[in-house]
Amino acid sequence: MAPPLLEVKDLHVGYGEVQVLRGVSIDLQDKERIGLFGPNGHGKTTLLKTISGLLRPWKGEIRFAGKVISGKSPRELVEVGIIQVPQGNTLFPRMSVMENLLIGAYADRAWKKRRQGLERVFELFPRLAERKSQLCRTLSGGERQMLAMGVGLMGHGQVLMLDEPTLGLAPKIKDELREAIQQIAATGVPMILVEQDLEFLLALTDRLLLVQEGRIVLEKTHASSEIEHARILEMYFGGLDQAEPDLALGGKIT
Amino acid sequence: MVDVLVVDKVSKLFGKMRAVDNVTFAVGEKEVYGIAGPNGAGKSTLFNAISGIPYHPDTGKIFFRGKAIHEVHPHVICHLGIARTFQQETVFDTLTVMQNVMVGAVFGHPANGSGTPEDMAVAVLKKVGLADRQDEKAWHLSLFDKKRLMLASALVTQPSLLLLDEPAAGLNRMEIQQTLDLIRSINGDGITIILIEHVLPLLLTVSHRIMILSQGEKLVEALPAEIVRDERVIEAYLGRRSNHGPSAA
Amino acid sequence: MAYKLAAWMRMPRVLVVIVGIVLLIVFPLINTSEYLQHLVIVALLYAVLACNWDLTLGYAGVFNWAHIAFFALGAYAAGILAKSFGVSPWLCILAGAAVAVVASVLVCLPVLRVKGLYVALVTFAFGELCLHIVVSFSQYTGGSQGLVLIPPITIGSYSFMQNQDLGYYYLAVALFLASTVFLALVIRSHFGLSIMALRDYEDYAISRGVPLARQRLLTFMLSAIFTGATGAVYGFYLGVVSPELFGFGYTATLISMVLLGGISTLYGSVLGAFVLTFVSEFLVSLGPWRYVIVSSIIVGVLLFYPEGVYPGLQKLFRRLRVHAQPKPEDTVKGT
Amino acid sequence: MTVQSLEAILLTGLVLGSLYALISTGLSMVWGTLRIFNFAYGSFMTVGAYVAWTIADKSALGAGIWLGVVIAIAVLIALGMLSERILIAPFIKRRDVALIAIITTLAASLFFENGAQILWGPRLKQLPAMVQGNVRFLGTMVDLQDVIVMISAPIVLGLVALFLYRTRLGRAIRAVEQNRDSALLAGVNVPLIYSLTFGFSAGLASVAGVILGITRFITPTMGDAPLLEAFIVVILGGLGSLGGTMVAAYIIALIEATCMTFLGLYWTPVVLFAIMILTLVFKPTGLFGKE
Repeated sequence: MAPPLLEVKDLHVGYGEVQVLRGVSIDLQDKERIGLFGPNGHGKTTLLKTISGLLRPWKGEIRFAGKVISGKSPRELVEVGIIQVPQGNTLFPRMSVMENLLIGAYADRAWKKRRQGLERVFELFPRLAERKSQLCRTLSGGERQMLAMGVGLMGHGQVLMLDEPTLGLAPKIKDELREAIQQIAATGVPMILVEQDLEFLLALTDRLLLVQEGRIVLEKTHASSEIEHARILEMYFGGLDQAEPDLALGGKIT
Repeated sequence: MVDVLVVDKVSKLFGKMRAVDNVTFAVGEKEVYGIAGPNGAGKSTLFNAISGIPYHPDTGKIFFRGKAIHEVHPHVICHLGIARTFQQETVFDTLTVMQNVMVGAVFGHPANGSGTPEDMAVAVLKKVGLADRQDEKAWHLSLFDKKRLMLASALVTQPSLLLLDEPAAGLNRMEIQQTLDLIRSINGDGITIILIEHVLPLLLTVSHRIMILSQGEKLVEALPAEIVRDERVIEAYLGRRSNHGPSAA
Repeated sequence: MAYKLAAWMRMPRVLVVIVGIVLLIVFPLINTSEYLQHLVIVALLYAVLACNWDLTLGYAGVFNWAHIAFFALGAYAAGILAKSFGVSPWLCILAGAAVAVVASVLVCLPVLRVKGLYVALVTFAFGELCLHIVVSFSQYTGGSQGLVLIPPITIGSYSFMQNQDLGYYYLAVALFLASTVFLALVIRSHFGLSIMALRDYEDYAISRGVPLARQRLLTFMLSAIFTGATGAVYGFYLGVVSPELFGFGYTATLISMVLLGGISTLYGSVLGAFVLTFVSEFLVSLGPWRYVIVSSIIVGVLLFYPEGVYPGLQKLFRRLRVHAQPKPEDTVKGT
Repeated sequence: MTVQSLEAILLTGLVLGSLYALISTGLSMVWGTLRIFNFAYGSFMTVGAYVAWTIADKSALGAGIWLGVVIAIAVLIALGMLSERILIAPFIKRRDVALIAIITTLAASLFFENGAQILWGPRLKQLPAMVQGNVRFLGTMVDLQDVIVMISAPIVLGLVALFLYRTRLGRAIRAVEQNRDSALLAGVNVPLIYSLTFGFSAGLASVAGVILGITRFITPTMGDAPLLEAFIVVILGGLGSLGGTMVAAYIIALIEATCMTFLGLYWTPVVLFAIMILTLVFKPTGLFGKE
């Protein structure tokens, strides 16, 4: 097997006194898409933020294409090609759609390819093309999420990380986003996808990782997802047939 | 039976987004009422609207033991007997553990409390297991200890209704088990509890009834055993079944 | 461990306080320099102002820019009453305090509706408003020239100016001791606990039943009492009250006293007041260089001792004496 | 009220409004982007005026007012960026940075004002006018220099707007202002943007300082009073709204001109500060500011 494109080794991260990640290791191969899921507050977003440089690891190492990148600033990582689309589609409210996209291509590497990037984004999300000069804050929730992804795409990432792209969206828009992500994936961009919606993840990723208590407690490839689905339901709802649901979730599944 | 809390067609908007959309429910005496739902479903917003911190609902009414509280000052809501915890671990950083609890002991209830504030503070610290750490500064407690401290400071205000916002988030198994025991014990003391929780096994175990919120709306209200079989709930949590993923159960 | 440490820290503090008080009382008996006595009087009055400001700034975490206006209004109220209406100086001092308290209520009303930086801006605007109103009523206040020839405080035929301002000296000492005891009591009370809780986490404190509006109003009022009285005494002592009292110069001086001492430490503010009064006096001969140096000190303290020099020294001291494990930096909140 | 006095008020208002717009823009940029109030802004005007004087005045280098303006802008941009590194950057991650910044920038203004006095002495100085003569405007004779002030504000603000809305760097400044974290994730060098914003703001201050140095006098404390006016304008205009700042500048100037006529010198500031308090209490985002 080829060396992984992105390699996270024994990552420990926290905020202030509170530790969130307690030894996370992940390999992402080129062209691979992995999905992260698990309960709230257990470290999914923290992991993405650490990879994108918003947080500094307490311990552990992140490598990209063999080179150590942990400890670099977000700006340097964007130049490397690591793009995170943050949760909650927070964009630049008083800028037009076009301006938002141009900010997405701010990094020198991406700025040169901005025309190409715009074409690609407008092809993927024709709705954004229609609303080019509209202010971001006047967009609907779904459109904003599309724009957030568009801004991410403008960065011409080597790795694209999407944090809960369907949060709070209606099913119809979810379907549209799913198709868009599939099209992006088809171009071969490796992705890390965080999502609560498991169906969404199963449709879009090659591998699923369950993040719990700051660790990866379960890792399965797509092929075995049939068993997976049942077990994941069990994880969410506990042992249905027992009188007392087992709280030791991780232990049960692995 | 008189309802302890009645939430009547409550809505809260952020801009155009309906964070809580026309939600109605009632909680009975000594009940543990669970609230679950995916991220961004409006659970914490609902708590905020009930406790008045930091805002009241935009429309709708909330009654606590028959008294309308949807326009009452938040500190008065506390005095009436509703105490809440926060999703984020929240403490008074520069104060000691004891002082953290003393705030609620002195200010949290009308003057007719049982015993001196100091006695009450020590009692609740004992209850949550922090009695021997009174003089430590709160900022360097662990996550679990901060959560327990927050719970103690809620209990010391002598609430008859306790709103718990994800008490188990970020905790490990053993700590979740302890939290579960603590919730049961508090409920056993006669305190009505509304519990928001993502750790569903905990929620299903301890709740008498459960409401599922999705996109600000009340999706289902049912007994725990019914909830887990409800197609709508599974869909809200795991997404809509499509031809991509195989079906479960 | 923590307990023993605290006890160890408290022991010498009691001693320091007792020795300090004794020194303050016997000082005029052993001192012959009028100039030195003047400096101590000024330092004592500054200490009162700095400590009372620290109640809002440090303990309550509210940046009340108008604090210096309370001081100036107190001075003007007393000066006008004494000069134009011949009111007894003691009543004037009380009136100074009362006017400051009224001003604190007035400024607190808008403050209750805003948060964070806006509090600083509102109180700043209020201070400027007071200044311009005072200047506008020039028939009473002397306008931009200020009020001069304020009669000195006398008891019978004894003027406080006699014996190198001996009367003023003991008045300043009394004011300082009263204010310090008062503030120490306030901070240790349940009320003090509640304002610190509001400072640490406002919403959380409210959710535990702390009435925000009431506590904030009370905090402002309590911090104004001795500030206004000090303004009055300051006016009597100098015999002059001018619009300069509202100025940036006083604000900057006091802020640096509080910062140097470290916010939320009463003793620190006292120390800061004494050190800076003497340093600043020492620098007077340097002309504009004085402010260049003082401002560099302010920024330097913030850069290198973000918690203030006094707590910084304390920490160092503790670390030297007790081989405690180095802890992560204690984040002092507030301002 | 006569037509003449109305015209006089209008004219004074227009000149003053242009001046306030110039003075406030830089302050507003920093307020919008860094979310701090720069109390050293007035002293930046002062230093800018002195630098321009040193280049322009015959008793100094005597190289002309226009070169003086250019050099003053360059020096002040550098000084602004340096100040940001020392006064703001070390505290930017703290929760209470806005309050610390009040103290550090206040200290900096003491530093610059007294530094200016050491370097240039306390004596009054004045910059040579850019143009001489009078024109007829609104039925009265107007000093040509006032006309320059009146048209320079829209021109300078137009350039600033062009920069902010049409260039890559300007867009990045607005992006940081609107959403710091997302800007970081887009690869914007946020600390550098902060520093540049502070620098540009100081550059604008020097332009305002030069205008003040021509129409009034240069003294070490010449920036104090205009700074207060600028505060009121920026608060009224609203957070991060360039257009709002400009409109507010003219509103404040007209109110001031009117009050001066009917209430006099002393009561006018009372009215203005009352407006500031009322704005902060009832519409903290200002007339045109957005959340």
